[in-house]
Amino acid sequence: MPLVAILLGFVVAGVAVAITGADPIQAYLGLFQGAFTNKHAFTESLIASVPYVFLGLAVATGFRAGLFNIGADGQFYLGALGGVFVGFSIHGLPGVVHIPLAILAGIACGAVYGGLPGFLKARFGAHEVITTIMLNYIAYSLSDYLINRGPLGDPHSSAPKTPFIDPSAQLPIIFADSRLHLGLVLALLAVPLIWFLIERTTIGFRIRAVGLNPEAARSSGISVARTMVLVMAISGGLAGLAGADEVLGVSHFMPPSFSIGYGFDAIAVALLARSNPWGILPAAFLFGAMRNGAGFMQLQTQVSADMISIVQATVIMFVAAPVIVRWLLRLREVPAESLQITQPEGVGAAPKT
Amino acid sequence: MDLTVEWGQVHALLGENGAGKSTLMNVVYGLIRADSGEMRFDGAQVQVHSPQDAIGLGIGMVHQHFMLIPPLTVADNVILGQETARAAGVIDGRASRRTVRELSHRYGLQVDPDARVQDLSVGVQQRVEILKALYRGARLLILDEPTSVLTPQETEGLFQIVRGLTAEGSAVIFITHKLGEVMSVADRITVMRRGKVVASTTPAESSPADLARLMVGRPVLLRVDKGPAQPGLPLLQVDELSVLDDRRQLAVDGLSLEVRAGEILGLAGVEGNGQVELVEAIAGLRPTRSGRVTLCDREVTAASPRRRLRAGLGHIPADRHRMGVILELPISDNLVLGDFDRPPFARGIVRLLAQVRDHAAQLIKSFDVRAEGPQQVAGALSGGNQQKVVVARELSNGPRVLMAAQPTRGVDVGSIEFIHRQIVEQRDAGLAVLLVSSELDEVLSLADRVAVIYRGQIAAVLEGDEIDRDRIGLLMAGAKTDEVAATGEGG
Amino acid sequence: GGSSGSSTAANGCSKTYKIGLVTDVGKLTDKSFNAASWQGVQQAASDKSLCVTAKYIESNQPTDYRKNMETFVDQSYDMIVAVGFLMADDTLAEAKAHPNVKFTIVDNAYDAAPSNLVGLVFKEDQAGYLIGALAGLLTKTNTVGQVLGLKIPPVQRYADGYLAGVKSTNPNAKVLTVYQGPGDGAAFNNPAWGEARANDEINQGADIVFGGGGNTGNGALIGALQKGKMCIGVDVDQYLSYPDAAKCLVTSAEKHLSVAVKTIITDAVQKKWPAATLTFDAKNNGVGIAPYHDYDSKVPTDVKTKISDIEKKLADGSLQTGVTI
Amino acid sequence: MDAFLHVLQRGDLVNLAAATLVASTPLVLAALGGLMCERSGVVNIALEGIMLTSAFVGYAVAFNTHNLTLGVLAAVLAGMAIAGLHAVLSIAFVVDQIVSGTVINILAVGITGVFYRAYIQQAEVRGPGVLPVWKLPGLGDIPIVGPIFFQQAFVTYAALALIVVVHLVLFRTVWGLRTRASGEHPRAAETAGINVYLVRYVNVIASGALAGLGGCYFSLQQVGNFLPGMTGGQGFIALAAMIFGRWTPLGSFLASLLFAGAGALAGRLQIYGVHIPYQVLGMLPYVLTIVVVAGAVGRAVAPAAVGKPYRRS
Ligand SMILES: Nc1ncnc2c1ncn2[C@@H]1O[C@H](COP(=O)(O)OP(=O)(O)OP(=O)(O)O)[C@@H](O)[C@H]1O
Ligand SMILES: Nc1ncnc2c1ncn2[C@@H]1O[C@H](COP(=O)(O)OP(=O)(O)OP(=O)(O)O)[C@@H](O)[C@H]1O
Ligand SMILES: [Mg+2]
Ligand SMILES: [Mg+2]
Repeated sequence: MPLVAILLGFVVAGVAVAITGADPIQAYLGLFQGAFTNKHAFTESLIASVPYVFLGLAVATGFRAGLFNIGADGQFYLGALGGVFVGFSIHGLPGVVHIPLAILAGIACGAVYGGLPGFLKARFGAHEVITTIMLNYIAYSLSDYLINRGPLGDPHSSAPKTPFIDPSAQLPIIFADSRLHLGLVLALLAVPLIWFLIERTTIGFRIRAVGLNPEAARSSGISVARTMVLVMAISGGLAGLAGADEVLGVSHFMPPSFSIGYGFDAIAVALLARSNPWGILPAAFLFGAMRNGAGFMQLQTQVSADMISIVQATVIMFVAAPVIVRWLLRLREVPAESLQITQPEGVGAAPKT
Repeated sequence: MDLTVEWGQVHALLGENGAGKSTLMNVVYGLIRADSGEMRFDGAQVQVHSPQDAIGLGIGMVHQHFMLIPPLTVADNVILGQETARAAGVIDGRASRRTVRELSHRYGLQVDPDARVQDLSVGVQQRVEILKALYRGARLLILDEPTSVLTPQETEGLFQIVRGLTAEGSAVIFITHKLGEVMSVADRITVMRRGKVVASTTPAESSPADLARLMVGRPVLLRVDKGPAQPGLPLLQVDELSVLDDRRQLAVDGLSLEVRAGEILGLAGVEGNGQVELVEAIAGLRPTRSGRVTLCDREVTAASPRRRLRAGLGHIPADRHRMGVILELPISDNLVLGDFDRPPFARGIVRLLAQVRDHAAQLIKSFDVRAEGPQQVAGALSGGNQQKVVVARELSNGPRVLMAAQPTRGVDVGSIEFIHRQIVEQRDAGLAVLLVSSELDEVLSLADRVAVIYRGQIAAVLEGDEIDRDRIGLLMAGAKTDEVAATGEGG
Repeated sequence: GGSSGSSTAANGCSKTYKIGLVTDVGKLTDKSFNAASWQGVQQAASDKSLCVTAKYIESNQPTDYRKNMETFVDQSYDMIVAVGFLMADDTLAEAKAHPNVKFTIVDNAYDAAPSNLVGLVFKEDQAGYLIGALAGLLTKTNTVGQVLGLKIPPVQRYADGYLAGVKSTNPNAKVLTVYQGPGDGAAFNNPAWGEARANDEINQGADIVFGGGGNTGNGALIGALQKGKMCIGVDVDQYLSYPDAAKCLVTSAEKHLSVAVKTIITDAVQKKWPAATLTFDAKNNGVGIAPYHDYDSKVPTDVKTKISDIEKKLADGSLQTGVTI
Repeated sequence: MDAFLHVLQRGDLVNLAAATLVASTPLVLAALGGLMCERSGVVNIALEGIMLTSAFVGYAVAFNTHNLTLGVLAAVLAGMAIAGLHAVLSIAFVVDQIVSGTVINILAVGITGVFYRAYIQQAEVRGPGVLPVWKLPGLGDIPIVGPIFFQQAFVTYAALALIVVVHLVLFRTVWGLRTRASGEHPRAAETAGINVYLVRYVNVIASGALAGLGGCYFSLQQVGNFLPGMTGGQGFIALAAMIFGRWTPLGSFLASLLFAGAGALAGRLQIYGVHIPYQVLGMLPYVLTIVVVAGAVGRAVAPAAVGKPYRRS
């Protein structure tokens, strides 16, 4: 079924491309080559998928508790700042110490920055949709302040950037002659870990119970407030991990405009995966591969990279509403089935604490 | 199945939970499409595809779960869908208020048109529901479990309204689990089981015991069989407790009570006299303003719900959909909501799901929960079975104090019998039981002592021979203890 | 990832020289230095004698820079144009990794770079100085404003040069300055913000507004236009590139990006690859001031004379702007 | 503190207020749209995408016809069309409303990006210009009030008028009552004989019209140009304003003023030459919002059924 959805997504986007006068077949050929068959293409697709895995998990975890974390972008920035700071300011550590330390710093920064809206909601009832959006903007300004010739700026450069991290903090390359770094392994580990956390641990049970029925959870002794802070911290920690991972594995320093809306793509990844940790893997790979392939596609065909957004949107639509697919393909009338992914209620619902 | 209702009659519809009573009525009202069969109204065959069709025919329905919109005013709720409007669709507020006032005057249904529904007691909300139906010109009124939330006085008031309506020639379909009401108000009785009519009779031709047997398919004990209480030490003490409600008004006002091991204290009272707030405060779900709560000799006034749970408090909440079960989770998870993070259900942070399932299988069996298995989601169960899940969970926690709020609301006679027996067994095993119920019959048949709550205070605590239906009814209505005592002696 | 496009070489070339351009996150839609750099590449491509074909890839995020350059390297491109000093470190790394490919970067100079990498830098402060001097002479309210993009060195050079220029011709004039912050919408791409700030400056008495920052700056031009004030464009002659603002546009501070890019491409093709950073300033016509167009008749002749005088002095080195960024 | 004195000394408050009102225009319109939609029970996080699409379509039409009125009209229609997609997805196909909104936000980026590059980017000719400022005769000359309220362009006037209109519709008319009923308790509304689907469809599409008008503020009133991503997250801020304003038109207006005003103030403080890093000034509006949302305002209560798909049995 998801495959049919993806196929249909490409068809719809192809029509849009054809309207502009370009050849969609050529475009998709370019996209495919750029994502898979060119030199480095596949490893680059994997590299591009890694942050989506962490960020998708971050947003999905929030959804499971009924919280809508639109702030993954800001938490990503904070995680990158934490990771890069430990990466360049501490010297002389062996990699096995330096790397975990830098990653933990990233997770910690993201967790604190994500936990804050959780706390504000639990304590004051401040809606997380408002606070996380605001915290995104604050994170952009904060990181610019820090790296644009600020405390974390590179003293030897006039550019707004941080110094390079020490080689001991760089994530090792795991595939010769590529940029593919240890972050992929971390991402592959994070998925079962988060799945286990949510489905098999008491913490996950608390999260799900609060997400499904906060009042019942509370009356049977679960602290809704604590769970909200916790789940937002976990969510923020994952987003922070994504940021640290990008700094330590790919860029090795932090430039300005470090993320262009990663946090919003993360929402899409989480939705595509229906908030299921295992679903995050293919969803993140789809996003990573398309993003990676888009460059080559347009080098070949002049079609705008924004075309992949049309593909992504339609794929999400068809995955979220299998009914539409069946309806389009005239596969027998089926009763409308609703799939509440962002359980239990969407944005704008009354905060319950 | 067939059902015929005549004008000028009250037709009672009986059946156990999930028998299909509400479903059938929803078909009549056009909310659900029937798979087959036909409907005749005034002799003519009719098609009812939507509530609009039903309203057009003169069918009105008061749903089991009220179909009112809490933040709107009474007038808005009544006129909704049939508004009188001036130009440009602007509602004529004055006209609609006047209409509501006239209607309520004519049928003796006192309500303030400008009050917000969310601020009204359930009894008054029900009046609004009936007004809604009458405003739409209903001649056939369907009342789905209308008395489950009413006090005896309110119930009597409702019956008068019902009789008034039938006297004018209207028909009323009356769904209930309370056999006494059926006997007193119904002209005809239809009993359903599993979607089929199993009997059609009249109050004169049958008895409550007959009806109960027809509903459940086996003889039912309508009275609770229990021996005298053997009270021990007080396990739950409430001293001078004051609690605010959601509107920040004083709802519990310096209330004190104590429940001893091995006894059932029944807390009787009209809904809205602070029971909800009291229960929530004892459970730790609502902050207290002053006073103390002591649980098994431990002060827990400021303790979290969790600490109280651990201290030995079991709590059957009044609103099971909201607070009792998580409808989307499997029965097995619902049965360990309070214990999921403790051995034997967890080791460290890892849940031991096999244990959870075994535990569930066992409770499903011992509490006779009608379910496909432990992994079925709670939302798929009928209301009575959901309630059994809650009861099973709260009793299996090993509590020393059980606080049961409206434990059998909306539950059929078979399940009521079962739940009542459980509560008595727990008492006999030495639990202190606080039974909060607006169902006077329930209090009378279960409680060893009865405390009557009125305006957030205990009006009186009655024991032994003092426990008397009329006396409690009067106390619930706000009569002073001495007046009641006088009446009692006089009567 | 990113989008890309191409220009093709003329027929009849025995061997074509393949040029790839990688934008920073500003993309070609910035109507500013990414667009102008690409224009330079296109000009080289349309010069039939050079036998150049060119394509571009736009970067979505900083971590794409190296990957996008690699894509060109993998496709055996001869030369890669990196746009923007944000790409400095990545371009350096790529140049070291691929000594056989020529690299050039707009807006960055290296202390030490391999021989296949050449930076192109501009003395924006000189252009800023010129328009500042002009603004200082033209203002009637003794207050002039500037609305800038992100505070990065090239922008800051414009801004500081502008300030110095104003002070040189009108020491008492007040200069109102505002930079776009990272929280103020898309960098260099938030015209609504730029317009609002131009309005603020005008409300504070400014009667000339310099819009220096891509589309954000363009918004400032519109703001000045609507309030009937004068405006000054940036980078290219905006009278031509942004006709919407023509009515208020006195002139533009020019930075001849396309000239610079075409120059380095020509050098590469003709095997005259330079040894060190190319600096473009008033002396080599790398920066300057655009024609007055509609304002030609409104700018007094003595003002024009003064400005061209300053231009000459900047060109021959007898006048310094005092900006050291 | 210094900075605030600055503002007072310069008698700049009127200008600040006028700038605030202008900047609040798209927020107000999108928030009004959002609340119409959510009051009927459908979450609308697609405001951003609707505005972006409308900004584009409005500009494209104005650009090709050289007629700003047609541009505005097209923007409104485009908003309705794309909101119609949200309606079909979330009402007919019962797609999770957050998913549907996200789909539209991403789709808007894709469509506007692709078509902008294909048709408009290359054209370096004169654009259609911007909507003119109409100084209302008489009213515009009143001191203080005039410059703030009566020297504006069309979209801002429309926004001001629509605050009142939406308020009246929502709280005084049959339609508003039915809308609120559908958002609070759709089943109850249905039993009262209301066609909940119809109510929701119309409101979602109306929200598209409102947000669409907000979208053309960017391209036709403010800038006279379209740029990819030019709405810059204002749709999300509008969502925040709607929640902060407790789903009421007046509240949303005030919240929008707060956001816009804080932004305008931050820009101004830089112009005054206040010696605070500009990044810190840039944080000001957002920090302020969090403080207000967490502090004084307390819990917002959403329409009870918002976000929950409704199905007839
Ligand atoms: N549309 C439906 N599809 C599937 N099952 C349904 C549907 N509607 C109702 N049911 C189920 O059919 C059963 C009959 O429900 P109904 O509400 O009519 O029972 P009831 O007799 O009113 O019970 P109670 O006494 O508890 O009110 C219930 O188990 C209910 O969950
Ligand atoms: N508020 C609700 N939210 C979700 N599901 C509900 C709700 N109310 C009822 N249901 C579902 O409807 C089905 C049966 O409802 P029914 O009306 O028969 O309950 P009931 O036995 O009458 O219980 P009660 O009278 O206490 O509500 C159950 O599957 C139940 O989960
Ligand atoms: Mg029922
Ligand atoms: Mg029932």
